[in-house]
Amino acid sequence: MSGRKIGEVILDLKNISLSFGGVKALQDISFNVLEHEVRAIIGHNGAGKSSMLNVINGVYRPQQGDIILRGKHHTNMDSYGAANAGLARTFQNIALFKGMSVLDNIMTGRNLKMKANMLQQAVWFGAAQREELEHRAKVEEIIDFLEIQHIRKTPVGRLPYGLQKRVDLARALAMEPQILLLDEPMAGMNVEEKQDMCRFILDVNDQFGTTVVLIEHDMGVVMDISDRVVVLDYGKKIGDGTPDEVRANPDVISAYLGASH
Amino acid sequence: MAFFLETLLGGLMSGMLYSLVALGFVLIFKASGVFNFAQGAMVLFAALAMARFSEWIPAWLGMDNLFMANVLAFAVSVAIMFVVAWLIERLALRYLVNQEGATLLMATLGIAYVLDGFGQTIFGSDIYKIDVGMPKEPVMMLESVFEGGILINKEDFIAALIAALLVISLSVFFQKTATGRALRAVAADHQAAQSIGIPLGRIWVIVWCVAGITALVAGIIWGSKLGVQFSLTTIALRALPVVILGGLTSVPGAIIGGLIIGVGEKLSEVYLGPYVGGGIEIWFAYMLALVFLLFRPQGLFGEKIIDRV
Amino acid sequence: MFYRENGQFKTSYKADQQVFAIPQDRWAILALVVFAFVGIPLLVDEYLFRAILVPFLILSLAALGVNILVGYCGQITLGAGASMAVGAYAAYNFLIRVDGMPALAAILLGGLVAAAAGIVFGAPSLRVRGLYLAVATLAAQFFWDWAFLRIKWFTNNSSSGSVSVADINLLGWTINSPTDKYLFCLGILVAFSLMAKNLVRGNMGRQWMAIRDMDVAATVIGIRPMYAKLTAFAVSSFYLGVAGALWGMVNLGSWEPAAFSIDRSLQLLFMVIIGGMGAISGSFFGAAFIVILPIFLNQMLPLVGSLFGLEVSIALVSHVEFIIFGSLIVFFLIVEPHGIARLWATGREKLRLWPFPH
Amino acid sequence: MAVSQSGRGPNSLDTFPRLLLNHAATRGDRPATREKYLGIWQTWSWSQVAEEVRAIACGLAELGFKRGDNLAIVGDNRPRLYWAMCAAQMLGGVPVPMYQDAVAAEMVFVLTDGEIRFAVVEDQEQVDKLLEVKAQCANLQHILYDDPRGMRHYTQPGLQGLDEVIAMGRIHDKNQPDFIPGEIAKGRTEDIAVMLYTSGTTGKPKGVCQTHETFIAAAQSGVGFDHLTDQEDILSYLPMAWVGDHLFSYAQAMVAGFTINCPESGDTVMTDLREIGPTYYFAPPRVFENLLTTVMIRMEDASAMKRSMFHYFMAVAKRCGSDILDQKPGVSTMDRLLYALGNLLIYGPLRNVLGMSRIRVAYTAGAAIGPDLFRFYRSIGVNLKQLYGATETCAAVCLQPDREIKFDSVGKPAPGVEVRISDGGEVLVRGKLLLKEYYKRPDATAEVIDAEGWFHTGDAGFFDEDGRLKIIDRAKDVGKLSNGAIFAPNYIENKLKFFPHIKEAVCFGHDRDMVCAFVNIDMGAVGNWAERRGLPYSGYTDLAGKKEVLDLVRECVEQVNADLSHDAMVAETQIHRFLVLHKELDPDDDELTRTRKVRRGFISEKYAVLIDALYSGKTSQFIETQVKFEDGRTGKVAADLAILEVKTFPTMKKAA
Amino acid sequence: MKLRKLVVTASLAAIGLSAALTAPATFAAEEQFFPVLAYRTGAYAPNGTPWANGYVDYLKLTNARGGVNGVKLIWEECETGYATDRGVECYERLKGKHGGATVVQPLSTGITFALTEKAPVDKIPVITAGYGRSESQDGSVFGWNFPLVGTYWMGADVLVQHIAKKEGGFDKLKGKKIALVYHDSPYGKEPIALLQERAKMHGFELSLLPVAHPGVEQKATWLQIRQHKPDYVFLWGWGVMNSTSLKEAQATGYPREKMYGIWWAGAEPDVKDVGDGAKGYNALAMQHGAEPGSKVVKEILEKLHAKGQGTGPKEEVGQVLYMRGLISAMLAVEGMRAAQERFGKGKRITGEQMRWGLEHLNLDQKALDNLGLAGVMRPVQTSCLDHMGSAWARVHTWDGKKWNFTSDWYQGDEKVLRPMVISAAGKYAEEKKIVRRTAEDCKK
Repeated sequence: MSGRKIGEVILDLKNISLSFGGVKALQDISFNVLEHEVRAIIGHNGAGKSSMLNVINGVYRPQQGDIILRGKHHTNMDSYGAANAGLARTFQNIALFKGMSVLDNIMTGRNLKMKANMLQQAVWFGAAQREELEHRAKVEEIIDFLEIQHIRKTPVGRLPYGLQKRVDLARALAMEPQILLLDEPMAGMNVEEKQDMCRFILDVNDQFGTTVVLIEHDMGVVMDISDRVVVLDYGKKIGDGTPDEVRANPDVISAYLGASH
Repeated sequence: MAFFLETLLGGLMSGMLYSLVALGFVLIFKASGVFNFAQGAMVLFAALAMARFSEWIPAWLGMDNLFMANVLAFAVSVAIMFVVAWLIERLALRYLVNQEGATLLMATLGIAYVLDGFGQTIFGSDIYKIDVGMPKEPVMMLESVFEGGILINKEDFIAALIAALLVISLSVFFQKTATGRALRAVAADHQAAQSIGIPLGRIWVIVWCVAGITALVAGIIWGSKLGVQFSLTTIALRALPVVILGGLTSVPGAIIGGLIIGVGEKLSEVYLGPYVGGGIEIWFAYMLALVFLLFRPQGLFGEKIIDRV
Repeated sequence: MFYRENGQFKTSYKADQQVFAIPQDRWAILALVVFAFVGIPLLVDEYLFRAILVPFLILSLAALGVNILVGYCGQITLGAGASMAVGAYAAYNFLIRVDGMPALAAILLGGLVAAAAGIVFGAPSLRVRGLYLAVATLAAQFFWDWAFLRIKWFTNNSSSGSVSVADINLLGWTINSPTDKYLFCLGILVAFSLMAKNLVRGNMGRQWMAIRDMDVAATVIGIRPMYAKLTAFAVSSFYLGVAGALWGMVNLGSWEPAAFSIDRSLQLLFMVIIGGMGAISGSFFGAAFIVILPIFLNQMLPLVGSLFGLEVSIALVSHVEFIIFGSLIVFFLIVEPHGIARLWATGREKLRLWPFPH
Repeated sequence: MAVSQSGRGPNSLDTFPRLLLNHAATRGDRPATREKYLGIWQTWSWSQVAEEVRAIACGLAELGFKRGDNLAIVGDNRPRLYWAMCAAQMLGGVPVPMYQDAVAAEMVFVLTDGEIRFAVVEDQEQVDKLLEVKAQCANLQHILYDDPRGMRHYTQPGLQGLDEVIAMGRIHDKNQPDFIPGEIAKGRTEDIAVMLYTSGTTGKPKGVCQTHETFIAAAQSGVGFDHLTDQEDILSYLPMAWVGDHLFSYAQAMVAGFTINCPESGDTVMTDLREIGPTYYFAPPRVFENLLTTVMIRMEDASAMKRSMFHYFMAVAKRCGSDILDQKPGVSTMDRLLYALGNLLIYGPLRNVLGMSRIRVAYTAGAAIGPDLFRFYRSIGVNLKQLYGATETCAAVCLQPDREIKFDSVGKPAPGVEVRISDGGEVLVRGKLLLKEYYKRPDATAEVIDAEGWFHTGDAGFFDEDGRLKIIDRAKDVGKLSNGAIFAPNYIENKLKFFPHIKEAVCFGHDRDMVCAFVNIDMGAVGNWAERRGLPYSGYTDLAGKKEVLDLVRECVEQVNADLSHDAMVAETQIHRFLVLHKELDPDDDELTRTRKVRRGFISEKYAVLIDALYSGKTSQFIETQVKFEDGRTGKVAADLAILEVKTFPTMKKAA
Repeated sequence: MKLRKLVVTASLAAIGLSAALTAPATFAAEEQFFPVLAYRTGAYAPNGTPWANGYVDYLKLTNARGGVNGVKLIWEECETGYATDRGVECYERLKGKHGGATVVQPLSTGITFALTEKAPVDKIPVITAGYGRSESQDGSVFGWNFPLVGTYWMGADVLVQHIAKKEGGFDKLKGKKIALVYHDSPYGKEPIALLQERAKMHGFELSLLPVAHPGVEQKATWLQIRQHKPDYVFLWGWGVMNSTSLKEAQATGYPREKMYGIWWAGAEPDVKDVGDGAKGYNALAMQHGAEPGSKVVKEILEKLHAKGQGTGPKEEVGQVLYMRGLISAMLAVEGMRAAQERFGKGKRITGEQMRWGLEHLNLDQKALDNLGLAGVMRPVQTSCLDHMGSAWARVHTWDGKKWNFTSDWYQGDEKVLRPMVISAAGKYAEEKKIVRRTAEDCKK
């Protein structure tokens, strides 16, 4: 992708291994992510993609291995720590707050940036109100950016699948993250919705300079929009590099893309 | 030392009674995921039915043989509990199939209120006697070993036997019989069970009937000891820590949990009570369960709770 | 039908974020509050104040507290009665041990003490969830019941364990006539409801609702479950503490621990369930329903009974009351799990879309 | 606030820029423009607008925009596009608004014909269209875009963001503060204010040039006639290239000084209409038709109680609603009471839900509106009036005074306008509101304006006994049956289109012995009707072919025939045979103009085989037509269309 | 959604209707209104029901005897369920009806505490015959409370005297162990102060064993009793707690002969389902015991039950709690009669006048006899300062079938009781800032 300068290593994962009881989900995986890059992780179902994402974002704690974020070692990264360090993520199957409207869901993404204490919020006028309006303006920009103005006030539960995915992305963006972890953002979408989502991902990476770590099945999409790709197979890393290098890599071909390509 | 053993034994006996009630909780939760707050009311309702009919039947049929009266009264009470179970499933639970835990909890509380009001209307709210020939007098045991001997109340002992009997028959029913397997399937996942053809409605009626019978047995034992009266419903609250300690889904858990709580209560009351003014029995049981919960959130035997992302 | 929303467009976020964005609603609520403060004292006789209105106001405040914890934060509690008891006895102790302490200050301090107790007994909610948490709160309920019966210091070692309060005064206004009591409680309720509404629509409320809906997703976007849950317990216990103090001092005059027993906790939980979880108005509907229904039944049933010629004894009335109560709870949970508040909201929505279907 | 009509002095308000400066001076802080953006209505006052327009003008001057240049405007209704128009006028240029949903190819003609050098467009979508045809338009040098979204990597020459131009303009304005006042002073009232391309039902589109003088006069007559003040609110959502929108959203706004509101996007117009609640509303008949259809469909789904109440009160409204609106005497007190109750229960809420509660006066123009549709809106209390005119006459030829509304007439000639009927039955118009000329087309200009200055409207019509003009049809469409009776296809088609189930109709009868018709069903209404009866259908063609649907349409046609039989003038032209088309007539297939008017010539050629089938007594006819889909691909749609007979009624002698 | 509409309309109607129902009280000149706060449901119904039946039967009997100088009595029942807040709510509802309540008898110490605050404001005297606050005997502080015929301190005192007599003198009590099993509520805690006073005087050891409401679970209590092996057990229970205690005593083998209950723990419902398991259990009798043979019982059976107007079941007439209710009603009616003497025969009297009447009760043996209470009651004589009027009590024992008296009359020892009442009342006065009533104030 022309025009975007890719910086140095922002996130470095060193020999991560994770197991649930007997099942070894990840075995000694290391790779890094450069700033402003679109880094893809591909692999069959059960290859360990989602588990890797959950490790980065602190939902699972690896038995062994180290996560280095901008040079700082995070031995036991918990999801709250990850959020504070500027890591945001979307979920494979929708994890929106059913009881709230679209606007409230996205505003919740702003909670790390809101400082009014309990009493100020109870009184509402003054600090709390100022803060609320300020963040509302920022959220409106994201709503405009993702073109979901018309569903601003509808409860999330009533939305079709494609739009729920977009609200999930909006909530993650509301955290103004440095690194955005996307867990199969285009699963279950039709052609048109996929094109829109690709456009949004590229715009985010391009306009806000957010580093994107993308998990996706659709090979066409991955090869088009990602700068570098990690290939996982049964919990092991079998390929890492630009889309062309990966496409040419023999064991990737045999393991993943079928005999002839 | 003798006294300690005696308190221990007393604790075990009352613990066994708590497990009986706890069993009702576990049964229903295991098969339908409903935390049945109305179990206490069902115990009261069953006991009232038994007490009143053991009075009315001799009056109507004019026979005075105590044993026959009790048997007939027992049969009538079982029938009544079947009807109650069927009504609860038909009128309330069928509509609340996939509501979450809190709503079902509230529904059973509503059912408890209805059973209270209804029970007292038709059976009256006085204290009634259940006389199933339980020996009342205490007996001294092991005089040789301890000077005053350990006082064991025969009635508690028999009650414990009945409870053990009931527990064994229930676990056999659960593990071995076909209906038992169906029950466990429904407990695991309603939709899955329905999809393979298990008639959900019928299974639930069976579950609630079995719970009804457990309630009846518990009612009779409590009733014969203390006389049947409205206040029996509060023992349901005493059975809660047992259920929590033992884990909501395991029958053995209910038994062992009950014993621990029973002993815990009595020991704390007798030995700790005097220093802090007594009456600490009730909340001590809860504290015990709570402390246990902090280390094993799913109780003694419950499965480990893993939340998928 | 009554809504004419054309021309009411919003030119600023401030206008859009108001509590009642639609003018018709704003006017309606304003009229209701004015009627409550001015209208009712003129129209209503003394019995209605003491037996229905004052209990309704105080229990609404308590239900508001429970609603914040159960409705908004999703943590079931069966220990609401205990928090009220802590509030009542703390206020009592502040009043008699610190002479010259104004009544309102004592009540609020009572609330703070209850909030502290709430946090302590809320701690298990960090590791324990759902039904198991309900039992943990029962521990609190029974512990405080026992404490106020047994620990003499709380009841200023009165022999009988029952405590009573001389007449309350607030900046010279002695509150003992029913109308004074009504206005005093109404003032507190309006202030506290406004604060609750502000909390709930602000950042705090969103954090609670996030924890309620999906706590895993909440932690991922940076909400600390510990902070959210404990604040919910604290605020809820504060409201319950103040309500407890009012219930003891204003409504009963003299009380003993039995006034805040497990039945009170269950009653409060019913109010929130029937009134509507997760809706501030739900607390008011619930309180109205559960305060008025028994009194209504007490007076209606004998009349109905006499119509059919059978003499209805008060025992039967009380039993029928239980039956009707229980069946209504089950009925509501089936017909509208979100309570009267949801019925009200749908009705309002229908009026806005009139004559089109909702 | 009547605008002073002073003489020709330099500071008299006879050009739009001068009007703008006057508003900025007199009502500087009143809201001039609002746009729904980022969730709330962003507001600009008149002084702010004047300042912005000056900046744009200076920017354009910086880029070399000279007096007499044409400025193309392409895009949805955006504040900055309206301001660009006034900026061009400040520099003595001519804004040329174009249809935003036109395909790139269609734009080429206008861009070359208008020798467009500068274009201000809305967003990336329009920029891509212009870049696609830039090769064919040699003189197109500068394209300025309003919304920078997605434009970061566009580096084509001449392409600039409007923000940069405005920034340049501000610097220019600072260095030469008297440049703009000078330019405005140079402006003369007879300069061309705007060029609108006609929709071209007759051959190639022609650029209609209107001067400041004519447009301000037309606007003034409307503002005075309806006593419009600067407190009005209107919603600007119609294509800017249409004369109707230009009159209402630009000319009258500049004259009266009221506020125009731009909606957030195309698909939020209805919700924005409800929020703004305009006091002055304008829409073509098609919008009113669709609105009525949605009302009827949604009422079908309402609960029984609401439905019966709705139908009961609609009957009351039908009986006395419009009379009450016209404050005519002779309405019984019982009816007045019922109507008042109806207002509380049904009409008030209905107007509120449709966003029409605050409407003081609403206009419809652009095509003849069916009398029943007209009566429906007036009966529920919406002061709807019909406006007759054309692009060449700045729209406002005839106006209807408030209280004397006749449903099938377009009212009396506006003040300062003369209307005459030629012997051929064509309506001729003369007055200050005529166009100056067709751009670079003196031949076409001469063709429509005769020696004495009469403009040939091309519509057939006649004056009824109390002097109101009644439009029958397009002159060229008006024909004669073989037995000599006048055949006005539009009149019949409007009656057919009143039924919610019929979306479009085309009637044939010129030089024929009987009238036959094509009918297009309305997918939404008929689909809903079919679902409620459990009638399965797979798509438009399948539904259109269903026997039950054909019977439904036959009932509608029979009702129209009954209506027609009451009026001696048109009794002869009852419909004898009709068929339901297997596809919707679509502007992309050139069957309709951009403003959805039927292009009869093209249709009679394309479907000649169907017309022969109708007149040769055949009962069915196979047809295959080529269709262009949304994303440009073309495909074939074929079906066997049944042809049905329709019952006709003897002509009833009804008082004329 | 028909159902939803139904619900909404129903609840709206409910709110509307209840406001209309509290119609203003109708005023009848010659009727005297008595509110009846009772409980026929809940854990305490077995004891509350017979008391209420006795109370109402006596009111009916008075009307059958021609009322009080022609003034008929009317009454209205309200269910309190022995709960303080429902009791307060009943009091609020009934105090204004039928021209105002004359007197109120809450039959619950908890409710008594709450009404003690309200009585002076509403000017309605509160009769707490045999229960309530012991210090309310001091009329100068508790102007509106009347613990007629007995308080808990007096009862406890009599029990201690009885045991001393059995042991052969107060000095024999030294070193003895007495356990008090009490209901964990204001009612249960009342006697503690007196028993501790006596324990100090005679050196016996007092241990307190609280039993939480509703008193169903006492296994731990009786285990402690087995541990301490007290010489005597005093039982201050109410409702189902009494029968449970007796059953637990039987289960742990504690001799029932050594158990003594207060007059509220010594009635038929407490023992009938324990049957002969409770043989030998003694309880205080507040003057009266089970009086099936008394004249007033015969009169009630003949005038009321024979005509089917009796309130409760026929066999209940004459039982201990039935008689307690009857006597409570009698005291109220006699108070009214005394008030009419001064304020006008045959006229309705107000709450204030009733108070005067209750402070000037003078029921000598002759008056009691012609009321049909010969051999049941001893003379009662109240004064402005002494609101108890009589301190007599006896002990009766359950022989498995019925109660029979097993002791002669005792009288509460004023030397011990008086100073305690004065000091406790003083503490209450100081806390509530009440000034003691002067002698002339009593005249009013």
